[in-house]
Amino acid sequence: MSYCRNIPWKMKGGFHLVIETERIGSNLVVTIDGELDLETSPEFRKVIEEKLDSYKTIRHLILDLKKVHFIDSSGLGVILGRFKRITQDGGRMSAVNVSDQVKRIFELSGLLKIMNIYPDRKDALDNC
Amino acid sequence: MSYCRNIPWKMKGGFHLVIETERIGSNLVVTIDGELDLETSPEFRKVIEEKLDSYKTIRHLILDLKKVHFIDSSGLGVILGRFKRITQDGGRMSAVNVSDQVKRIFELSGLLKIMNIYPDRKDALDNC
Amino acid sequence: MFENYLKLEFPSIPQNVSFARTIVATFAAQLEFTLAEIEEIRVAISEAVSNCVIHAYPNEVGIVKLELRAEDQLLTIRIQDFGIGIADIEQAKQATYSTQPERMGLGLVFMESFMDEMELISKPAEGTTVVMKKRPERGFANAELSRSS
Amino acid sequence: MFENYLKLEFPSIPQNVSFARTIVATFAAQLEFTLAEIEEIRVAISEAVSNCVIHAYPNEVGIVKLELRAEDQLLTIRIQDFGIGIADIEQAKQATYSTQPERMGLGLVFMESFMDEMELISKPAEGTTVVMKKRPERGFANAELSRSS
Ligand SMILES: Nc1ncnc2c1ncn2[C@@H]1O[C@H](COP(=O)(O)OP(=O)(O)O)[C@@H](O)[C@H]1O
Ligand SMILES: Nc1ncnc2c1ncn2[C@@H]1O[C@H](COP(=O)(O)OP(=O)(O)O)[C@@H](O)[C@H]1O
Repeated sequence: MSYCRNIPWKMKGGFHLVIETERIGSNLVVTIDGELDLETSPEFRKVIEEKLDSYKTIRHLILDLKKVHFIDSSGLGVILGRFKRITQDGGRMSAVNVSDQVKRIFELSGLLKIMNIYPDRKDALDNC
Repeated sequence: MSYCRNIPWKMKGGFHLVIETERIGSNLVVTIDGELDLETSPEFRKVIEEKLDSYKTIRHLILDLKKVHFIDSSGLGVILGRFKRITQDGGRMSAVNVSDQVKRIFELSGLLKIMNIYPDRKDALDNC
Repeated sequence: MFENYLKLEFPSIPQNVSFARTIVATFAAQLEFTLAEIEEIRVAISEAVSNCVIHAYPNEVGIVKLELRAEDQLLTIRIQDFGIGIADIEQAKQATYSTQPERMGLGLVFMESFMDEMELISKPAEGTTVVMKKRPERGFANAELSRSS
Repeated sequence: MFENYLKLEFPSIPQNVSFARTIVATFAAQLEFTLAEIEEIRVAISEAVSNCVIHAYPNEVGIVKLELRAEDQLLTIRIQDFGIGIADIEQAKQATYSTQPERMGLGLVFMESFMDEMELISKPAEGTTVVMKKRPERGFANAELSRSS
């Protein structure tokens, strides 16, 4: 099992987003801490895209949303974009620790129907 | 040792202040939770004045400021006013759990020189 | 009757989206909204201000005006820009419709879902105004229950 | 260069004092202020807005305008009312001077102590404007240190 970890990454400007990525075998676990909106989403996309570009063996993207205090359609757009990429390559995407508020946003957008939701990280990894 | 306790009291409007009073012998301990400013100070004054009016035996006023997240000159004015009343009647006033920020405000106003500051409630009561 | 208002003006830059959310949430907290309702308001504001940044002023930084009003049981939010405007409002409101390929076309849908009322007024080359209203669901009655012993 | 601004307008009612504090603190957090510095700014704003409520409009509710500007390392705050104004500014600035017997006359003293600069402009029957400035003490250099691996 290979392992790699990012040092927290900090947005310039008003509000902060910290993204940590962790590679566990063919899984990429992305932990997001902060608010996913128009300001922070471009960096969220960039971090995931870079990881997917550099580790070609990744088949399963797991988003840990425990510390996502806010998400709107800009954040959702980035999640849906990553969902498309990973599933086109034959992989899968899951989300864990999804709050009621985030779940509602996923539901309204239809994402809840196509993405796997697990209570926690262990459940998601067990289902790989 | 007689004992009396107020149910937390809630401001209408935007921001909240919770004041609890506790009578311990001839001491009145007032615990303040919230921000002491132009909006909340009148009620802060009212609660203390009512207690001092109804319990004539009170000689020592102890303000527990542990949960005072903010104070400005309006809040300070009410504290100074109560200080004047209790000392005129021959009593004393102390403050406990004073944060650095509040201490600085007390210092700039000169209140730090005339009022007793103790680390905690027990210390203040021991010095009665 | 309880009444308050707040008028704001700021430039259409991305960092002001979270800013507007925070201000509106603080203002809305004056009314008896639940935390879940405040979250809904935050999403609606975020979408409306994001639209000013992305769509109203795609190539420049423009002015966004935000007006908040609390009248008794009602929160009214008015967001105005002086940008490119919308030619076909019915089309814009459709789910998944977006003039930007990367976007999902869900902003206006979220605004309608999360607020009690939403009105969109726009004129090409003049700008867009969104008016949204929301009442605390459990009403304002609780505000009169001042707990004291 | 980092630059942002926020213009606000609200009625001179007591509950807007805490409100103004929260908004200014959120705005100031864009610069590299320490928590202690943010606390100082909160006190200064609280005093300035309280003065509008108590002194500028003693018998009515009037309009308060608040303008915040962040330019590189500098936060500028401008608070304006259209109230009764101040006849003798030097006298008003003196510690313990107050036209209200219940008050301590420390508001302007706190504003001067907690901000780097304070300017008071006033004309009787026209209103008062306070301009305050503050820089983060440790400077803006840290903001460029984007930590990434
Ligand atoms: N303030 C605005 N100014 C100009 N056009 C707008 C504005 N708000 C929305 N629109 C138009 O309406 C469309 C749909 O908006 P919306 O539902 O928020 O989705 P999205 O932001 O994902 O495009 C946008 O793509 C844009 O063409
Ligand atoms: N915005 C204002 N409009 C009119 N008068 C003001 C204003 N601000 C301050 N003053 C005058 O200056 C005096 C001193 O103000 P300050 O130092 O804040 O103390 P305080 O609020 O305790 O009186 C006030 O008593 C008032 O007469």
